[in-house]
Amino acid sequence: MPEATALDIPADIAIRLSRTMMLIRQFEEKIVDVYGVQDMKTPVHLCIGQEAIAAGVCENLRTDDYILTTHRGHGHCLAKGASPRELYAEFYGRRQGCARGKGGSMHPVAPECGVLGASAIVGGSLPHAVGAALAIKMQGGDRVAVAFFGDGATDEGVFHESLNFAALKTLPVIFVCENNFYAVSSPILARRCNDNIVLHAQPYDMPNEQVDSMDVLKVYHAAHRAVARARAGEGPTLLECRTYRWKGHVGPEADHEKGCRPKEELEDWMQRCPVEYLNQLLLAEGIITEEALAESTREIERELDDALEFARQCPFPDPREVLENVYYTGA
Amino acid sequence: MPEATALDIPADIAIRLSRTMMLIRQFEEKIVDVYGVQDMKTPVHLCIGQEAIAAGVCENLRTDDYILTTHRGHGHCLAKGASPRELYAEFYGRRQGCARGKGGSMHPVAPECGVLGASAIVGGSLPHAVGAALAIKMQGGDRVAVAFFGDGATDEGVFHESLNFAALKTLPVIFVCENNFYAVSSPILARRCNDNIVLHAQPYDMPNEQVDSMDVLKVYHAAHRAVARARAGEGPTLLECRTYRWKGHVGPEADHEKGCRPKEELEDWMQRCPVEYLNQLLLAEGIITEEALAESTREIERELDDALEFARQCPFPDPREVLENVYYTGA
Amino acid sequence: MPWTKVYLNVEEMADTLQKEGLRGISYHEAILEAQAQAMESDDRVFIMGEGVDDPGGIFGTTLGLAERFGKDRVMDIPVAENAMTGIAIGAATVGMKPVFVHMRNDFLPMCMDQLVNHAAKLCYMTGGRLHVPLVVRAIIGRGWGSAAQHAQAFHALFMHIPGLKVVMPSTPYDAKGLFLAALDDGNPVMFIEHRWTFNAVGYVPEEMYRVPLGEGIIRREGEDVTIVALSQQVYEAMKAAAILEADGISVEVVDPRTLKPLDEELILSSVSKTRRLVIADVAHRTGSVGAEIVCRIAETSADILVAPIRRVCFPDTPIPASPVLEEAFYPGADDIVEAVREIVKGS
Amino acid sequence: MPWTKVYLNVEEMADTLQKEGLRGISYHEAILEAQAQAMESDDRVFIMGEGVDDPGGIFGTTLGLAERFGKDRVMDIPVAENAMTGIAIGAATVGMKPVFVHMRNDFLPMCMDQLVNHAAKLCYMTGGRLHVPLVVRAIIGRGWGSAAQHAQAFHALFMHIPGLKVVMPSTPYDAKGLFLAALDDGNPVMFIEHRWTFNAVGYVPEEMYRVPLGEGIIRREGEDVTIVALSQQVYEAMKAAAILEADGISVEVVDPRTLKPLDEELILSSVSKTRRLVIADVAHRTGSVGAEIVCRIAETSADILVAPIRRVCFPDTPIPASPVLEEAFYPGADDIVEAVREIVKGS
Ligand SMILES: Cc1ncc(C[n+]2csc(CCOP(=O)(O)OP(=O)(O)O)c2C)c(N)n1
Ligand SMILES: Cc1ncc(C[n+]2csc(CCOP(=O)(O)OP(=O)(O)O)c2C)c(N)n1
Ligand SMILES: [Mg+2]
Ligand SMILES: [Mg+2]
Repeated sequence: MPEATALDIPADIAIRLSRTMMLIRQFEEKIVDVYGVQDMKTPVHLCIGQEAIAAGVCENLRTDDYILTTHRGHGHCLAKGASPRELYAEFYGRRQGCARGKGGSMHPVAPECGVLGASAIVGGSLPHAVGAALAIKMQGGDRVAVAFFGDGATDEGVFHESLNFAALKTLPVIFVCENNFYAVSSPILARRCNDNIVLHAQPYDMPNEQVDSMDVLKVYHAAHRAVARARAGEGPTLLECRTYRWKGHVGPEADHEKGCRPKEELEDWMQRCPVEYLNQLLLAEGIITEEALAESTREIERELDDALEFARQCPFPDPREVLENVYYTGA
Repeated sequence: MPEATALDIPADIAIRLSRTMMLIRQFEEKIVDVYGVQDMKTPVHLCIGQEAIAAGVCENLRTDDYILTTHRGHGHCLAKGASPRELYAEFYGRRQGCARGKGGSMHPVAPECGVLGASAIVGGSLPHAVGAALAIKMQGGDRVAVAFFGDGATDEGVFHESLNFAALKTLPVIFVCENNFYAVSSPILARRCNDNIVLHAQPYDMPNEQVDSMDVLKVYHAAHRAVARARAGEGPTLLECRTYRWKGHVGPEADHEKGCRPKEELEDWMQRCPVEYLNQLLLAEGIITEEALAESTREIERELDDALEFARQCPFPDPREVLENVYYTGA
Repeated sequence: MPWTKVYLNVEEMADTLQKEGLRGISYHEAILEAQAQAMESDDRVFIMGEGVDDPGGIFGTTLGLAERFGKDRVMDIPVAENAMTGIAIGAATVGMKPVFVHMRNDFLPMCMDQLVNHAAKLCYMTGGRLHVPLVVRAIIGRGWGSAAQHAQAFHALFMHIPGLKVVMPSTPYDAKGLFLAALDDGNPVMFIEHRWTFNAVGYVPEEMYRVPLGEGIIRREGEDVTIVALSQQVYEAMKAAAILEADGISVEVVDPRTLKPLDEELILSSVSKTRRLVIADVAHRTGSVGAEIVCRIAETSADILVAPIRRVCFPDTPIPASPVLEEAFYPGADDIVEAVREIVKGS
Repeated sequence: MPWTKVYLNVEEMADTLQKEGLRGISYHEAILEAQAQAMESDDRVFIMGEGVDDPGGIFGTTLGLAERFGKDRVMDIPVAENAMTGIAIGAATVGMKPVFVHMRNDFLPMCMDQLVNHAAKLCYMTGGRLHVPLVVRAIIGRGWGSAAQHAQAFHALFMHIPGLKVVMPSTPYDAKGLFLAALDDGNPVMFIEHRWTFNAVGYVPEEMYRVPLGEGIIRREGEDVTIVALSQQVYEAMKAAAILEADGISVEVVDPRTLKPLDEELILSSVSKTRRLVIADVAHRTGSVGAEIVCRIAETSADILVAPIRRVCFPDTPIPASPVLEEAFYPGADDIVEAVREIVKGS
């Protein structure tokens, strides 16, 4: 664990960041716990290790701002305010799931708090965020849209096309690349000749930052600057958030167990756990106590147990519902 | 006409460059002459004004090197050695056309001299050049592949994907962007926030040059460097060749006649005719005489008249040939 | 009824409509008017596409709109079909109503991912929490030696994709009415226009009206054979019907107008009467819309048809450039006539 | 004959093959072996795809190949399907023979432009001067709550595109033989594998052999009804046939094996005998391959069928995630049985 730097944000924000990260971590770990039973029949892409990005970015967002996410989207949804109950219910394929059981783990959605969905096609939801930002610009106001995506998505042409249009029209969108250095088991340097995603902003004269995302404060500040620019009508930003996923691409096992990467690599990164890092800092600065932290953990645990219980007790959809929602049929 | 700088290449090369540019110019002007009769039933995208790029790049290529081109491809094919007879015959839809009348003006092909075809889909042939370069690398030798494409193609994701892979695998490919500042009638700044295409090479650590392509010597030298690197196994280069097309996007009229752009803009660029520019330089340096130039013009004229005559006398394909060549059926 | 009538030429229209005091305009004017009225009456509507603000105005269908509504609402775009479609989708999910114009249908494979994997599925995979009101105008039709990449038609592909709707208006009246209905629909609608119909003329009311998606129409009644004709082939079918009438063959011409949803009932009732079917399409044969229509009939009963069916469509070859090959490639009224004669004689 | 036999389980195979001293291996092993032998015997062959060198080895179908042939010939690639397909095409035009592997067919819309506008057309639009020997392996099939974007099948789309060929092997024997034939073909071949067939077992000779494209096969002979079954549905059809036999209904199961070119003759001769047709497919209903098959029959004669046809396929909805909805969505042997009973009873 590296030396904790001084806390440079108000305590209430710091505490919220801590809580959001813990919520995400515990939400995902609960999936790890229950997944073996095989009644959560949906491919889960866990974001353990990457929590600081969702927390640090979304702390800067309002309910009326939009986010778009990917196959690895649980954390983003939670940080933006989506209901754990509806998320778990969705993963269990239940009717009260946020997508009525139609979407599963890869397609969470929560329009009530600005979560405009997720694509399981790499890069697929990136232009949607740009489109939401275009709509914002046409409709007026100072809302912003955020696209979360992985380093894999930056291989796709649609990433570049999206950046170009956002820059051209000075749209209020923040591109948040979670660079965890892998796409499935393909290391980033097998897919591109360097690992500096942030360079892609330069041809578009787009502000950009490469952010060590084991430190949520750094993410928070970078996102803060980006969101401020976007709200002020100054256009898009590309944030490259360098991070690491602890679990395998899909499912609850770790990648080294399948031989996809060295165990030491994971262990090194785990030394820099983003949740631990902030919590140690808060403890060191006397902003929270060990007891408060433990209580927080328990409280989240209770909330998530309740959510899981809720999800499992929800009814399944009626089989006939398979035919519904193919088309919108009016409000 | 700007001051002619000193000629910095051997005279024989300079004379070939002049001849190639004149061939392209006269080839295109002959189409302008005959197009009104409406018996050349194919949409022609003329490259008048842009000749220096085809000439300057292809002067560095061997017959066993490859080029890939676009809807605006006549000049590239001629510079690489394609037969004017077969090109005209193709445009007239005849059986002796280079594509047996199947392709028309937008799909010239001449495998015997390394012309691997053209795509009328913007950006479509770019990855084919990268694929040819990949094959070269696998097969061995010091051949290179060149992709010609317009500024419009750089809007497409496939451009970025192609650059990335070429850089990743250090492939012997040269990306030659003919930046004529328009895609159909859409000015470049309506499509991107700056007009420096060359910036797109930077995220891939790819050598790149922005080249004033009214001066064929500059193109020649830039291409020379790029081809040398590629042959030496040092990988790809992006050349942004700044140029201007004198004619409309398609057909023999100029764009200002349709109200697509100001007449003055064209006139300014016409002041810097690349063919004139080199010829003036050659005259000034005493490398050619007015008479030799005039004779050259007449010789090309005779060759092209012959080609046109040939094309017009070729038989049309048999209507049943419509069903042929859908599939390859063996050598 | 003037709004169902197919006029084969301007003179015929002038005669009929002027007598009745009805306004006749062309197909491209009808689309232009529909878009202008939509934008006038609804702030959420905007148009995007390569060259929509260009002096040619997409065959006249967007002429003057940029001047009238501004370039923010009539937006030229980068040549980047996939992201731009995604951008339209994103805007549509948060309250806008984009109209995306493709000068040529051939560019749609570039944005197939956003159309097939996203636009078509967002409503379903979010359990109806999002939807995508998006009209994609895609222009098809024979050019001038345009060759393999510039004259295709993909309506059969889109028909296979749940979540999309597919519309193919043949007349000016339907072009306007179906466009406005598509824009209201709240779903992604592939709106397919054939460039050879752009100068077709017909009665088009000035006010805004809708032609409901999923309702076909009988263009001409007949007894002996049904021709289901798509888009521009409606005109060819009408010509063929006139020729065949002289032979004493009575032809019913059905124009489905929308392919997805398909007016199966109308087709079935026509075919149940005539018991013979020719499909006239503007796309390749194998896997064409005609196959689906025939299959729907065959799913209903084996007793409906008394003669083999015929498809008049493109052969299964890419599109050639040479005028001689184009001539061999493209079917027309004469091919329809021949197909009808074959199955009427044969039975 | 062991090479036409469909084994419903490992035990059945073990019994039969071991007795005859024939080698039985699984579908994924057959594909692996075919690729290894192709690479061994031909320097021009190489494999590219996201994760082809990954420990999972694309359901085992590329396992060990990177170690054996090197990562230059078994090439992991960036997540950039469109350019990578174009790169395969470019390499193919100058003498290489790429095999492009897509872990999921759903990613093909990303490269639709290169497949539809380029691979399919290059031979034609260059008058045969170039051609594209390219095999695109695309894996389809039900996952585990994979939802709308991860379990689709697009064979019907590709069937509509002239210049492409479409292959859908159901057995290990055909997987190997059709793969090697596809690789020899010199044209772009969509090679579609269903993940539920990967563990199917059967006789597969060790030597290299080819199963010609365009030849279907009768998997089971019968008199009363023809089931044309695609890919994994061949297994369901065989199960259904066994069940129906008990009812005294004699079922003929036809496996077309390739869709483009389609063995129309084989299907026609079977249907001419049984005069009843059910099509079992692994894709959405509207615009499906079944429609084309029915249409080909209807083009031949109106007298062949004596009962309505049935399509057993996906409904026209995107694919849902919930297990309950998946269960309702996916058809199986029971649905085939029901469909057959309907049209046998009804006539
Ligand atoms: C277009 C497309 N190609 C391939 C895939 C298969 N795939 C699923 S996730 C993934 C890797 C994504 O990597 P990245 O974007 O870095 O996100 P991460 O999983 O690392 O968070 C791939 C290749 C896909 N879903 N979509
Ligand atoms: C994918 C695609 N989108 C749109 C078009 C229509 N189109 C034809 S040429 C062209 C502009 C190309 O501009 P550029 O690449 O700069 O080449 P230039 O014509 O200027 O030489 C466009 C948009 C197309 N052919 N393909
Ligand atoms: Mg990643
Ligand atoms: Mg240009």
